[in-house]
Amino acid sequence: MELDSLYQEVILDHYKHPHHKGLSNEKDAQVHHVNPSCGDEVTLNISVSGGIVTDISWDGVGCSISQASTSIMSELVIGKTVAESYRVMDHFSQLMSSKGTLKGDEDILEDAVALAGVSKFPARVKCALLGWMAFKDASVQAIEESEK
Amino acid sequence: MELDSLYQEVILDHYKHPHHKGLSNEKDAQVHHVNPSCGDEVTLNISVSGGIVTDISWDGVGCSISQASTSIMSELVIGKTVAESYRVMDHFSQLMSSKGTLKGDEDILEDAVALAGVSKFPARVKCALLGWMAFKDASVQAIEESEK
Amino acid sequence: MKTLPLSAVEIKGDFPIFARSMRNEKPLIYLDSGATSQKPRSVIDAQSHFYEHINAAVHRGAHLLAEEADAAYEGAREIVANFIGAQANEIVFTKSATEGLNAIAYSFGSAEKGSRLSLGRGDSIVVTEMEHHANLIPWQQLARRTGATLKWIPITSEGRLDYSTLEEIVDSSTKILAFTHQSNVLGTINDVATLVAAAKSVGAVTVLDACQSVPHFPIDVKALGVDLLTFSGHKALGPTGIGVLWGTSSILEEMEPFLYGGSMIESVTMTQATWAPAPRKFEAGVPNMAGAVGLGAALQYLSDIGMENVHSWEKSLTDYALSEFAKLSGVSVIGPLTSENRGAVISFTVDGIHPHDVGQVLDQHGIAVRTGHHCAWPLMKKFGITGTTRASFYLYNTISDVDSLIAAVKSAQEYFKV
Amino acid sequence: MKTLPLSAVEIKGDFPIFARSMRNEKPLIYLDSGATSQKPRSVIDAQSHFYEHINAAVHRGAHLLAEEADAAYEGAREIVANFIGAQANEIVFTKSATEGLNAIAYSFGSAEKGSRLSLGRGDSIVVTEMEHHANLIPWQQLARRTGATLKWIPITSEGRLDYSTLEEIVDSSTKILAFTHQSNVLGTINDVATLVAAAKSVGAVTVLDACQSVPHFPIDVKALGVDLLTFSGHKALGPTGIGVLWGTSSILEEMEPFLYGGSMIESVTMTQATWAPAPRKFEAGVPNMAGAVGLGAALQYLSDIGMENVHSWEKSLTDYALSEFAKLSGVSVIGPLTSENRGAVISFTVDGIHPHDVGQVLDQHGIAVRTGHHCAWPLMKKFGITGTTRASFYLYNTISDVDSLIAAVKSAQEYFKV
Ligand SMILES: Cc1ncc(COP(=O)(O)O)c(C=O)c1O
Ligand SMILES: Cc1ncc(COP(=O)(O)O)c(C=O)c1O
Repeated sequence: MELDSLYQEVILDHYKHPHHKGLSNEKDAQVHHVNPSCGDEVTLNISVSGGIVTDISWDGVGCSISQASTSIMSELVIGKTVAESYRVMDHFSQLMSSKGTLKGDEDILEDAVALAGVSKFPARVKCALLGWMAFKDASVQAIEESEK
Repeated sequence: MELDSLYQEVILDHYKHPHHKGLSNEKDAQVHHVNPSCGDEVTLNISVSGGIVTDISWDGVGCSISQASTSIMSELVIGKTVAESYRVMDHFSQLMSSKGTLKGDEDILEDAVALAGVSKFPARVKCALLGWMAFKDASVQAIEESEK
Repeated sequence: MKTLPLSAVEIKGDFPIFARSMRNEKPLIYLDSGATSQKPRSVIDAQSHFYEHINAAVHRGAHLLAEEADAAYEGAREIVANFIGAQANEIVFTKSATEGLNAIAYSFGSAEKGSRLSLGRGDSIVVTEMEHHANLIPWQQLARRTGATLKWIPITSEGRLDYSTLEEIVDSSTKILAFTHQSNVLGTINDVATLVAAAKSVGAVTVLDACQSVPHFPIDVKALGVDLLTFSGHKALGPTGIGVLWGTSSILEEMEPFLYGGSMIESVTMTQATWAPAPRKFEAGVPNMAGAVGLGAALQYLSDIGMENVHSWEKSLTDYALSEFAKLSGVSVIGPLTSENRGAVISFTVDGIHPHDVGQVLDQHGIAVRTGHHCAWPLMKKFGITGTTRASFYLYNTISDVDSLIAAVKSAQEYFKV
Repeated sequence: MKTLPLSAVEIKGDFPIFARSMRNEKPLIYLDSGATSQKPRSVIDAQSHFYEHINAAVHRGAHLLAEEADAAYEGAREIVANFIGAQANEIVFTKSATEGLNAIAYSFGSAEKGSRLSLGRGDSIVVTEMEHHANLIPWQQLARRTGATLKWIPITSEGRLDYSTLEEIVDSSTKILAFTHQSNVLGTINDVATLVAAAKSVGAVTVLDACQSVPHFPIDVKALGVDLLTFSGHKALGPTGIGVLWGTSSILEEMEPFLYGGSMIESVTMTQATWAPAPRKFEAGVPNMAGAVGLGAALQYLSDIGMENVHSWEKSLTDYALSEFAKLSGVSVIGPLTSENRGAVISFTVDGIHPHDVGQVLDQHGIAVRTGHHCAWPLMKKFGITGTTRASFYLYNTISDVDSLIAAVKSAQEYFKV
């Protein structure tokens, strides 16, 4: 069933047991993003130190795709340099806009390749990107903050 | 040719030699009407005495239909009571909205029956009515004025 | 199965789109008419016919095509007027209800100081808590621009207006009372008579958002007693890009125009202009002529079926759907639970499954619903949710469509193991 | 006869309306494209196809139809963008050029005090004396509301802008310079580069009314250098009820929205709302989706033929028509007498015959022209006339159409014995 290509086991796992969900007290920046067409929201805290993403924590309401994607993203970028995580994000964005033509590089994207199926459902791509956009925004703010 | 039903000889005569054209100095009311869709204009002076339309004079720019119709209207209503001229106007309005189904009563409408063909050309009905609307407006104003 | 007031199956045949298939070769079960309706063949053909045989700019031409285009366009205006019990010169064609509502708000905003329609500090505009953004944000902005205050009538947990608050909220400061006839989320049909009476008692102008009512049950503007009413053609089987603004002759005469340009003027110089009488003064520019003609065909189609029949058919569907939903566990309907004063719009939430995910599973079964906040975000917040899944019915839906919906909701619960 | 850059006869075959007959069984000779253009089969079919196979509300649905509708609608936006050398997110769909111009004026009117776009006493808005009412009255009203002054660039007796006045009129008080690319009455094509340079030198925003240019010759918004541009779909082979507003990303970002409602928001509470990025923030409500798709098909049709070809064909028609008109006695062309910087619109007066009467005779010959002030009343007054007869050409017109026009004008002279 086509649905299984969208809702892979990995995604449902992350959805039911999201990683790094629950806002930490420490943070260098906090952002709040919404998806205006459905009302889904994410609040995301980031800590950056020496150019490395040392922590991500988040909270929010959203569909399985947005929750899982944010959970997977958090796992992926924590411990990476900001620059590296942007590279991962570029790969992920490409995958999302591939309309089902790409599978994604598991070495780079790890669990996020499970989201490849989302790219066949244009209306859901925004869901998958919500947490990533929040991360990007937060990282920019954290860096700006640290440069003050 | 269908055109001849619109441009009857009588109409072209009135167009080339309009009656009561040229504004008189005496008047009980003056109105200025425009046809917004084409820019045609008429200024009309009326004199009313004892309930009788004693004079109409007018000036303006417009197509053959509007000029001829105003000329014919002036001829028709001068000397009639205001009430009588409204009855004539009602007949004329009916004729104009008849879409070619009526011929008009020559006893009442005299030369104005020549305008019957206009009713087959909806876009021109407004031209034929321009002077009449001005007359109606002016007569109301003249009566109001006299009652002050 | 109950006897049907009309044969929805036969009606489906009038709508070409039902010949297509959806994902997995499933037939289309269209339950998103609250967002936009499907179009019968007669509407599609009326538009094509206009372009193939008549097309010309109205109000302007000196030729046969322009004459015929004028007759077609003004004929459509007559059809609309008859459909809602109005006079033709009270009908203004807009592009949508959204434009209609904004036009009203902008017009009031340009009213001359001191006129009945002008607003200022100390005045208030009243809406309800269940409004679509289109009948909320224009008033927020008008309030902001004029210094007036925006107030709203709250709703009960059942999704009805709390009429007990009316006396307190609609007071001598109230200049405008704008409300929806039927909620696009809850299905609630509001009590127009009570609201109009409250507005009249304080001399406020009433504006009715009839987007979800005109397409679904008989409307008589005179009986409703409101001053202004607006709806979108595309939700009433009509084309996209055409809507209707109706107002009493007297309020249309009082109102300032909204869009300025060709065909709405009486005279123009470089420095000033005067306006044609309504409806012309509200229709600047070459209008959506084919759209108006298509809307005429749509309302004609509905009249031929009879709006009473449409209404009672939708009522049967609602009754049946509500009773089936009541049997589901883990599923909550947001809005009134009986079909009394309620339209054929059913919003629901499924425990443990986000509306997006419900919608996705339904989509796999060929069922088209809408998910999210339905442009009524404040209402969602009121219910403490981010969104719902919404099934909205129309005359072409069948009892079997309801059965498919219920079955698909169950399958979503199974799929997500909730 | 000259060799043609394209075969207008073959092109006529793409337009179903040319199969109909006019009064007296005459074939249709359509010379009223300046008011609205005819539609090729591909445009009519694209709209029908949308309704028959795709129809759903864009931006909102969770189902396959909504996905396909979105792709169709956004695909049309891409086509429009490519057609005028823009980016897709700079393209706003409106209902018409009239709406586009009003949207700009209203948006500037709501700009926050102190922002670059806000106007007040001491500021001026500059237009030209040849504007269509749609590019005049919105500015009159904006001036009235804000206290700004409206000024205009006068025209010469030949119907060109008097550029010698530019330096005096466009000064440091000028906030907006709004002008038409091509006059819908005179055919005059204005010198955009000179006007833009004048505006830029004083920091004024430029607004181009491209109603009569986008349909007729190649346009590259970047090369033009204006800030905002608008045109109507229906004059460019597209459906009625759809238009385009283009702006640079930066000005669209600065501008306040115009219509408020669904799909243009970022978030909404009962008391306030924030906006989505452009173009969304300018497209409140369910848009004219079929109209956009139809416009996409229209611009595709024009692109397939090539706008250079359209332009040079119209130039041949204009050259020929002007030379034939020059041979007529008692007939005066209002506007430039050569095809240089001039489009295929020919306004003329006939001594002793009112334009209405000229139009009526032409109508008897199956020739559709427009008569009157052409929504440019101040221009008429400038020339001391109440109106003209206007023949406007498009790609489907032929040399033989011009011959028929000339012959019919002569027959009008005979008929009225002038
Ligand atoms: C130069 C010009 N500007 C503006 C308009 C207004 O266009 P629309 O009526 O399609 O909004 C027209 C057409 O009537 C025009 O020719
Ligand atoms: C209740 C209600 N009001 C207003 C609107 C806005 O209608 P449109 O988007 O057609 O302008 C809608 C539909 O979305 C609606 O359901």
